Amino acid sequence: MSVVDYGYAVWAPLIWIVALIVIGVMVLIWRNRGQKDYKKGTAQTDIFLSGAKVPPEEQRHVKSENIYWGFFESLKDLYGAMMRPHTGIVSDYLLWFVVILAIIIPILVGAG
Amino acid sequence: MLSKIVRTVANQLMLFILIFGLYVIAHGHLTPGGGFQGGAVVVSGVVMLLVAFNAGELKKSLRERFLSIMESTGGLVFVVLAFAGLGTVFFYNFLVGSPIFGDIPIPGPNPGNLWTGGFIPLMNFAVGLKVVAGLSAVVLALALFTSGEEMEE
Amino acid sequence: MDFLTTNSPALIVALPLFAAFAIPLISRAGERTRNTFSLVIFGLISFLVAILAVNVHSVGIRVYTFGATAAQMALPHGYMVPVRIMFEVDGMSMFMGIIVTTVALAALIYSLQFMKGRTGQARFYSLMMLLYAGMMGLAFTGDMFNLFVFLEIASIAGAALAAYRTNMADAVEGGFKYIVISAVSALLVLFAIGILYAQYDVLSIAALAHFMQYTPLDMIALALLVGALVMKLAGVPLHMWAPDTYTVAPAGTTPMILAASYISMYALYRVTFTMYGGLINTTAIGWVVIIVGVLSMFVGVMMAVHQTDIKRMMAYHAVSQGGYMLLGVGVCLAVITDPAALASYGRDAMNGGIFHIINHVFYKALLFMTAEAIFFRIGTRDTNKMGGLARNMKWTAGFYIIGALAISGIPPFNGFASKLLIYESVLKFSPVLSVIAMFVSLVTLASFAKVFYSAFTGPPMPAYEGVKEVPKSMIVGMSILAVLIIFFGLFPGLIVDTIVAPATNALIDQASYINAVMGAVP
Amino acid sequence: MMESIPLNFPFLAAALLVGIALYIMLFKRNLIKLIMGVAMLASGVNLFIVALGYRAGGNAPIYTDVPPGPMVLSVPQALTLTSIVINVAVLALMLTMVVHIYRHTGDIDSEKSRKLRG
Repeated sequence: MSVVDYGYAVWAPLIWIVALIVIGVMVLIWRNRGQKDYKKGTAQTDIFLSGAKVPPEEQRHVKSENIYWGFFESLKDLYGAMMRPHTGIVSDYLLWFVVILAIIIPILVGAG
Repeated sequence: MLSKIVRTVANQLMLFILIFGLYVIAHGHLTPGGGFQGGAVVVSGVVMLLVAFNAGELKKSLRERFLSIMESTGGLVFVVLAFAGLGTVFFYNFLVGSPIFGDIPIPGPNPGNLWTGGFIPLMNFAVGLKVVAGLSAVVLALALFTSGEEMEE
Repeated sequence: MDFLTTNSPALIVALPLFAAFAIPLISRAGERTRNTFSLVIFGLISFLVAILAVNVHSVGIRVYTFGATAAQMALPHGYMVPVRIMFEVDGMSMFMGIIVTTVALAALIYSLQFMKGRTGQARFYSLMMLLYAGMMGLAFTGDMFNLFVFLEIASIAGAALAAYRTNMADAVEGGFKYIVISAVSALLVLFAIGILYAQYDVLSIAALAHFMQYTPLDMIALALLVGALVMKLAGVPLHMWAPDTYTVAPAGTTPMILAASYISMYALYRVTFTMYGGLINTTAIGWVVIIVGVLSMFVGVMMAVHQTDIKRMMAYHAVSQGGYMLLGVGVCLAVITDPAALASYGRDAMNGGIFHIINHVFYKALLFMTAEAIFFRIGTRDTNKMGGLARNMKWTAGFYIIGALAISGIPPFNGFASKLLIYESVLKFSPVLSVIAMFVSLVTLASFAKVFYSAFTGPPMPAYEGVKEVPKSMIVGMSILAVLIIFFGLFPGLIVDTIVAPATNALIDQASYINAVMGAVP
Repeated sequence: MMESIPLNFPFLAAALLVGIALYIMLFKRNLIKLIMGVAMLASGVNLFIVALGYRAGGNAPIYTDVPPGPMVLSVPQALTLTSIVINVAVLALMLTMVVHIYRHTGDIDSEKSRKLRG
């Protein structure tokens, strides 16, 4: 019931979950064998920022637009090309529609 | 607001427009026309009043609340008539052969009998009611927008 | 019971119409009465949909004729043509019906407290019922002209709902774009219907499929239909209205507008598989669908990861996920005339594509609802201004995680089940397409992780100290979908066997759809 | 007189209407003109469908006091009527939205009034 079997591949979520739980328990056991003798509330658990002063808590949040900065920076050209058609003008949306129609009508008439 | 002559004439003409609209609605199953067309004729009269008087003046006599109730009633009557045929199938014309609009017309060219069509004339009236209310609300709302007022909620 | 089973196809469309007209009157009796009325009507509709689903599953295609007992009318010389308005409900229609009904039910419950105390609520619920009626009509209709009519009903109601918050400039703009796009594409659908009617003098889909000659004019009509419906379902490069409209639609209506665009996808499948099912060379149309699908996946996800508006990001993901469905179905369409390939991977690709519709509508509806819940509480959709919200809105955060993991194809949620079907079967058709699909899934996870990080985690923001969890009805609406997502993820085999495979068979098996109406035709 | 008009003249008119409508919709930035374009497109499509049902010299398909002879096909007329009704609703909705856009942005130019892009 829970299994999708299509000849060349099988997906059984319940078995997968059992496996996940087993692995999770193993990881937890492994984690519990870790070092416990550090001191909470001392400099040992403080944030270290290359010696610079750590900003207050609410300023430490990285803003959404700064996440994946490198990704966008390296794909600047692609994004420039992709942003250009997204003008937000409804006439341009319709222009794309007409262009697509002009492309698929010959294709389909030729294929029919 | 236009001059007194225009307003008076518009008031008088409204009656004839109303009659013509009702004629088109009532003969929808015999001649070209029907609920939408007749309703649109009536609304053209409303537009005339809108030009003769102004939107704010008209709003006082044509309340949004009233129009909304009228529109819903039209829609409801239509759907309920369709539901009433459920004894056989949905939209079944159960009034054919009954005393109300029940005459069965002669096939082929005929002089036209108003008392035919089953529930079609009733549906025409329902649609007419809905169209009159809906389109009046639309033209009134657009006119009020341009004069900077709002329809009341 | 028999009466309900017989008449359920008509009642499912007629009851919401009745409710749409009755709600403005009932609202006069107060907010509570109206909400109860909407819920009762909707409960009744859901019950009817369940009855009909069981019925269709057991007896096969149901044809319901309006106003008469038979769809056909015999001409004096003995030739019979279907002239009546009729509904033809098969596995695929029912599949869409189940999706739409579930989403609409969740959306209705969600909206109850969201809309509380706002103006124009009567119109809001009335339009929601109208939108639902339009969608169900589109799923059930058996003739081309009513397809156009219901397409327009759904568009008008959807656009009015999208522009519902008229106090916001962008809401009106989004609604305007939606109605312009919908009107133009619906008019071109009508144009195509005109071309078909000119040649065959029938409007019934089954009769058109029966008589179809595949002349160049027919192919032009097909191209117009494909173009217009791809526009309505937001396939790249005709997707640009989707982010604008989905972003601004209020409360539970975004999921419903989303479902409306997948109803257009259903119409596309109905046209390509059923009406043009006898096409000798389906490779061209198959590749058109595949290319649109791949473009949608890639462009959609790349645009999404760049967005800072939370609903806009999700809207671009909706475009991107639509690509998966088109990819799966396009592969099947391309190989449908090759029985070996169809049995080996075509049917699985189709199953994946169809299964993905229901999965996607559920998790994307859930995600839109969480985004709207955030907007409900903090009044902004800008992720730059959010932070630490998981502290205040634990349920919303939980639902967001479920939705985000499901959309990224993380097992054991439902997104994985259908995506796996697509990956595996498309791999046999063309490995490159499969790799692109996996890459897109990866970027999807990245972009949802980005929003989760910036909106829900992080230090508590002083501006949002007093933010509370959303009201109960919104949580109930979201949890319906969340439970279904987990259930579908855990029992994919059950779902594929009971509702997805019949839908796929209904589309591939063109002959029985035709015979249900044209069986008596000499 | 009727015979002197070529039978496919209405189709040419429909094509012209659709062409003009597309030009307006694609290249005019004024939202009201855009709506006019949609209305013209609707007229073009409606004219196309009505013309499909025309038979040369046919009567209007109304049985009341009809003279003998062939009749024009009535189904396309019913379709057109439905489509006209729907288009009235669509146009009314569009116009209302443009009024709202104008109220918010003080402009009906689609470039200057846009808020959503990218």
